Amino acid sequence: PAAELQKASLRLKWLPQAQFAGFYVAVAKGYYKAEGIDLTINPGGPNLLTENLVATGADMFGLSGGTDSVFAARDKGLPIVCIGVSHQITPFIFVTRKDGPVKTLQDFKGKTVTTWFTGANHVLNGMLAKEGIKPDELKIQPQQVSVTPFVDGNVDVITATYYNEFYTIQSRMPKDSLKTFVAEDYGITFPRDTLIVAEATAKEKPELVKAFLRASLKGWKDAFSDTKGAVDTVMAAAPTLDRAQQEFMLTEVKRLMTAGAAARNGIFWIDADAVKTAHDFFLKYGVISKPLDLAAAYDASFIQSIPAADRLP
Amino acid sequence: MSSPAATSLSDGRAAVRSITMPDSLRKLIRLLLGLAIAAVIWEGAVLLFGIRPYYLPRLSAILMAMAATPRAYVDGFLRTLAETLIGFASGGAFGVLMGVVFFRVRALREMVFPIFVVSQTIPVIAFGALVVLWFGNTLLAKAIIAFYLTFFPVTVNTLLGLETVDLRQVDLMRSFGASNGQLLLRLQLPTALPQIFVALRLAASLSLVGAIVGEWFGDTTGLGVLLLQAMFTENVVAIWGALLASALLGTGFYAVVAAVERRLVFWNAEQ
Amino acid sequence: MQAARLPNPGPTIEVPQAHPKPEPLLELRAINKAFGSVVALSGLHAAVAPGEFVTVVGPSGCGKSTLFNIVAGLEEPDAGGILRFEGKSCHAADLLGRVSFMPQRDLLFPWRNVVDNAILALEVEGMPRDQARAKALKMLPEFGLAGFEKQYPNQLSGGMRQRVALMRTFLFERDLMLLDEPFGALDALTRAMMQRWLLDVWQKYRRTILFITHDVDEAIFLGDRVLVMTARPGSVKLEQVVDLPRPRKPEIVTSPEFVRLKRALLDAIEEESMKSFQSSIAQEKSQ
Amino acid sequence: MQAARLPNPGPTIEVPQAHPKPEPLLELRAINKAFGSVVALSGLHAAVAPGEFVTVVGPSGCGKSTLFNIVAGLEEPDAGGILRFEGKSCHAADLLGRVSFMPQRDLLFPWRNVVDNAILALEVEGMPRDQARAKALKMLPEFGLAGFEKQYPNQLSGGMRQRVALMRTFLFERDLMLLDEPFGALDALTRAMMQRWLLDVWQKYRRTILFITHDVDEAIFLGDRVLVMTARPGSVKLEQVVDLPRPRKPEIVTSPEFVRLKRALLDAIEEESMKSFQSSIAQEKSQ
Amino acid sequence: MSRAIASPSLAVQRGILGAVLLIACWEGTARGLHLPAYVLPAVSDILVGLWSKRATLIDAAGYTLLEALVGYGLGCLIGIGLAVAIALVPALRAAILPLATAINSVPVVGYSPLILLWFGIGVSSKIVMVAMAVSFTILLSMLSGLDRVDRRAVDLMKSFGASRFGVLWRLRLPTALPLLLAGMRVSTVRSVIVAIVTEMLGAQGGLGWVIYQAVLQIDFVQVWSAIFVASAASLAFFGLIGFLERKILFWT
Ligand SMILES: Nc1ncnc2c1ncn2[C@@H]1O[C@H](COP(=O)(O)OP(=O)(O)OP(=O)(O)O)[C@@H](O)[C@H]1O
Ligand SMILES: Nc1ncnc2c1ncn2[C@@H]1O[C@H](COP(=O)(O)OP(=O)(O)OP(=O)(O)O)[C@@H](O)[C@H]1O
Ligand SMILES: [Mg+2]
Ligand SMILES: [Mg+2]
Repeated sequence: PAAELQKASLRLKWLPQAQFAGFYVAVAKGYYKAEGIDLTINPGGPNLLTENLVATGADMFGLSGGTDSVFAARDKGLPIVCIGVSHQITPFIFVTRKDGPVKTLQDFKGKTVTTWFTGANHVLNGMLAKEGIKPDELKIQPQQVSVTPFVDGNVDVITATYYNEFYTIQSRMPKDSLKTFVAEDYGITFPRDTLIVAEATAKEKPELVKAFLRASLKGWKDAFSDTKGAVDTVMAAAPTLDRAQQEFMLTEVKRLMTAGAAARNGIFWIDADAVKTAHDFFLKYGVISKPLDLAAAYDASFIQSIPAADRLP
Repeated sequence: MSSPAATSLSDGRAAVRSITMPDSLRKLIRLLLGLAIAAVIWEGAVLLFGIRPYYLPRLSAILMAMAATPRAYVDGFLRTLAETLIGFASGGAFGVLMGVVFFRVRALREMVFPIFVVSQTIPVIAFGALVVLWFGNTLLAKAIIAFYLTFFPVTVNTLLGLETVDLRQVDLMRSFGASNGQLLLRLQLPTALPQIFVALRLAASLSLVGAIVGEWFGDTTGLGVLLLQAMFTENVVAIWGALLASALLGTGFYAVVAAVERRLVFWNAEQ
Repeated sequence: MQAARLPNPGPTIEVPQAHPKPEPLLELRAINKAFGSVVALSGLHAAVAPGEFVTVVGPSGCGKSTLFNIVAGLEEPDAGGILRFEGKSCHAADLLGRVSFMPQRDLLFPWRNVVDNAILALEVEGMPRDQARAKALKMLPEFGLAGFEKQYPNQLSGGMRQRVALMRTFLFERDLMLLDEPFGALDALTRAMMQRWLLDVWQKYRRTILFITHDVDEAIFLGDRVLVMTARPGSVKLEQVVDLPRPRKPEIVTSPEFVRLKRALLDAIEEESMKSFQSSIAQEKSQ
Repeated sequence: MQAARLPNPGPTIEVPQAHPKPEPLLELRAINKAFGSVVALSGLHAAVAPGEFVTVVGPSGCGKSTLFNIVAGLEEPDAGGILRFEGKSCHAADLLGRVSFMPQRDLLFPWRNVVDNAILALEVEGMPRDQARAKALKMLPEFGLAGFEKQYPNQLSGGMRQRVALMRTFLFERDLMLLDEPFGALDALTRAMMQRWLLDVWQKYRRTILFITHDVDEAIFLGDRVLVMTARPGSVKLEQVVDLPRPRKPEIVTSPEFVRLKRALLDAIEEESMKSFQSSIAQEKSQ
Repeated sequence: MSRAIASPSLAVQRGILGAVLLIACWEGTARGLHLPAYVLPAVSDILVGLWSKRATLIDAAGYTLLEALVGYGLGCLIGIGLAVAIALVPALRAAILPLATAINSVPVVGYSPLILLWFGIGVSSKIVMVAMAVSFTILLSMLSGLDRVDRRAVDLMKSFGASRFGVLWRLRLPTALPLLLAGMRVSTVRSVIVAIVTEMLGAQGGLGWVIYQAVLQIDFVQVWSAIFVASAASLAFFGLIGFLERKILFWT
């Protein structure tokens, strides 16, 4: 009965797109309602911070930036808890031209590299550190919205997500003319797209959190099995999107969400080892000021309480 | 207003219309012609100079893209229009009110007016997140940003307009035994009206800015949303689509305000 | 008609017993008014009988408008002076709403048409609009405005605007009317028309009128009595009774009697105007 | 002095042979000017001799300013009329920069001080500023402006502003000066001062002056000859030679000779002004 | 106006009182309700933060002001130039004015994606945006200023034999100055805001960039510090032009 539905909202980390298809599918198919939740999906955007909105109670659930932003938020004293991790492996890659001067990571030195300062910069720094390169040895610039400077040859290395910019670049130049640098090749992983709730929610409404996870999982599994239908659902919310790109995106997102530990333990699995590695890295490079209580920041109990069969893709 | 004035107004209107109708028709034709020429130049220049579509797409491509998903643009247009209107109306009303209050209570004006000025030096986009925090993800939140951008010029101009009131006219009214309220309604506000409308025309554009920027903070419909989405998916055609739609909204709203101004401030128009 | 009272040397004149009428409508005694260090009026005495048409002339800046502002209730005179209206001593502010005042310039409201401008004072009094309009419409022909009721001020000539302003003043039916250079902005020819017309209307309604002008011909042509004011600080320098018969024809301005009166007034004015001209140059120079 | 030419019935008058001087400085024959359907001037004839002071009166809207605009070169008359200046037939536009023109109101530039306002025309002519300023400074005392050279217009009284505007016109040394109601905005007393002063200056420099006014007293007091214009469409209704001796004293306005002239002029004006008053009402009504 | 000048000290006192009351309210609310910094930091915290980050903030303010000033100057030149062109060649009016109005009715932020695309995320895109925002205001105010000229004064100049340019230089430009300067004063604040807003969409430095970064780092004290600096900078700019205005327009 509608009267008993609990109102709740999910704040995305970005604008509506197939990156979030599972949540839209779950809403469209009534999975949240079936769990007693009347869920509204609120898009994110530049200058909006999911962690902030969740911490203040403006939104009940959030899909936040990533492990790095969860750490930063906890470090600043924001009372949020991570209840699940979407992208099990680093979604960013660094792209250069195959015929260009950059052949190895060492070649980054002295070159113009653009990246986002929203987390991708940490990935870059991490990779450089593994190779013993100091950030000031290259020209790191903030990356603008457009990939045009890279396509035009004004930039040597550009940051891209597998599912978005990489697609745009490929639509402008052939895939085999590109060379990519992947974080995992350098032994680091930054899981991203974390689901978060306020500490109070986690403590006072654990059943609601579990219900939310169950419904979301169902939505995602449906999205993965019927990508066309899922893209339809997303495009109902954002009709001006480019369908081909969204389909590509969903395929890539599926790969990211089912990689690593998720292949064994299911979607939204919190890989404690990966989290710990990232934490130590951030601590070492001063991104966070003090060691954090990881058990308090990442509460795997909710996702673990759901039967493995429901979690596995 | 009772009937005689009403008839007089409509008489005047009918007369004006009969004189200006061919003129306005000619203006409309000239406008359409101008638009057509601009469209041809645009289309031609892109083809002729081979401008790459991600710098400047062809107009026809943009229009076709808009026609492909008309609902998105119509919904966005209406939503943004609603936010703009609410922000404009509340900002205009509040602006006039504050103008009157500041005019009447000098001490308050000296205390608060500088703060108003400072408030206008704050970039909205920086505290847009706070608006979402305080007012949620609602239409209200957008309208408040539109309001915030709108009220200040209206306050300033209302105050300016009220201060241009001829003191001799005030004395005349007082010699008739007029109360403060009568003075305000019958003399001061009508005198300030032309100035107020100058600000309202400006506010028409500003309230649209407010609505669009407001939509950048996590909204789902609106021209601002379309613009942002297009921007971050690097969909240049869609950027132009959103831009054309907001140009239509902005010009239309501005024209409506200007038309209302011509109707209400009829005595100023003929100079 | 009263006997001519010839030039009086002192600036202060004892008025009361000179008037045969028992009770002046308005009486001012020893009125002073200073604005900061500028003394506008000093020891001004004057009285106006009911139904009288009194004209006031004097150099620019001598305090004529200040005098009117006091009588209209807009400005309080300095302490010490006596202001009597309808036989009762009162404060200036008590006069607000009790005299009909037409300031320099027509001051029509551009957003009101002729009728609505004319009924402004009635509206302020609280009369319903329809009733006020009906009243004004009946008066239009007399003011030469028949058929113009729907026009807006910017569609009227200067002379017509003045007549609308006068009609507004007339509709505010008070015993005393103050007209501050009502024809100041008009050219001489329209002005002559308006003067004759005003006399007609006045003769019909017989209100008491106090009328400021810069034009000596106008002052003589219209008035029962001309008050000449001194240079600032203003007081009454000369009261000249105008014993020309009424109704007065335009030709009267070249009659020997008119010319004689004009000579007497011009001499008095000349003297004052020289004073004020000199002092104004001195003052401007010192700024 | 020329003999008095008395009222001439027709609106068009044959002028040439009436002037003893061989060559008029300015001559207008059969000048017409229409603005759309409004005919401002129709069949206007007039001539001005060198050194003459001619005053022009006429009802409001009869085309006086239009006439001046034509003579100043700002407006072309309609085809058919003849315009002669310094004996040569010419177009109005040829007169641009050749007569010194003072429009109604002073039109001082508020951002220029007294001297810089006065030298405006010289600057336009291309004279170096220093030289122009030196020239103006020498003239200041004569215009009663000594010591005021650095003042800005908003620091001046109305009379002083008019004198600055006149000085600007005088400094633009052209044989013909056009003054369009230069004292229109002044009160009667300041105005009287300015008139006497203008006569002094004119007697010294002896420029030819064409002077519009609404004030008949002023027209007679100043002019060698008064042109009375008809109601619109404007033409010359009457040329009245003023045979009063110069220099003229203020008292002259009450002399019998003056009063006689005034009577004659007023009658002519009265007639025209009645016409224009009626037609203006009719016209306004028809709009 | 004249009344305001009559008692400046009282006005200033009241202004200061108003500011003090506002700050006290703010401080009281933030401290009294124990609001976390990400909701509303206390003024004192902001000032402390401002002081500790002063070097960064001053650098950023310099960067932003540079963009704002250059864009402002460029915008003024374009606006004045177009207005003067229209004044000299009236035929241009029908071509320029409708286009300007149409372009102007789209919010400046609407163009930002294209401008960023065309001019990159460096300083030049900010300058272009500021110049665009400023030039329209200036064009419109300058034009209404030039149009306000008294026809009779133009006739006077013509009767002196002045050319079209002579009339423009000696009469129309000075006549237009008051409105132009009023437009310029209003544009100061807008220029800074537009620079900041554009920086927030992508930049290599500046207050907008600082604000953007600080939001990401959940450092709201820094966000507010940057806003304080931005306000101070706009106010100073506003005051400077206002001061120049009073100096230049001595005759009003
Ligand atoms: N509110 C005021 N504050 C200061 N001074 C004033 C005020 N009102 C009038 N004055 C001064 O008082 C004097 C008399 O002014 P008033 O207006 O009464 O003169 P007036 O005789 O009506 O002049 P005019 O013929 O020019 O209308 C002038 O010097 C004027 O400057
Ligand atoms: N540019 C114009 N366009 C249309 N009509 C005009 C124009 N200039 C003057 N007129 C008309 O020509 C007539 C004569 O005008 P003009 O200004 O010459 O009168 P005037 O005698 O100077 O009047 P006043 O004494 O009021 O100054 C008027 O009816 C006026 O409306
Ligand atoms: Mg006065
Ligand atoms: Mg004229």
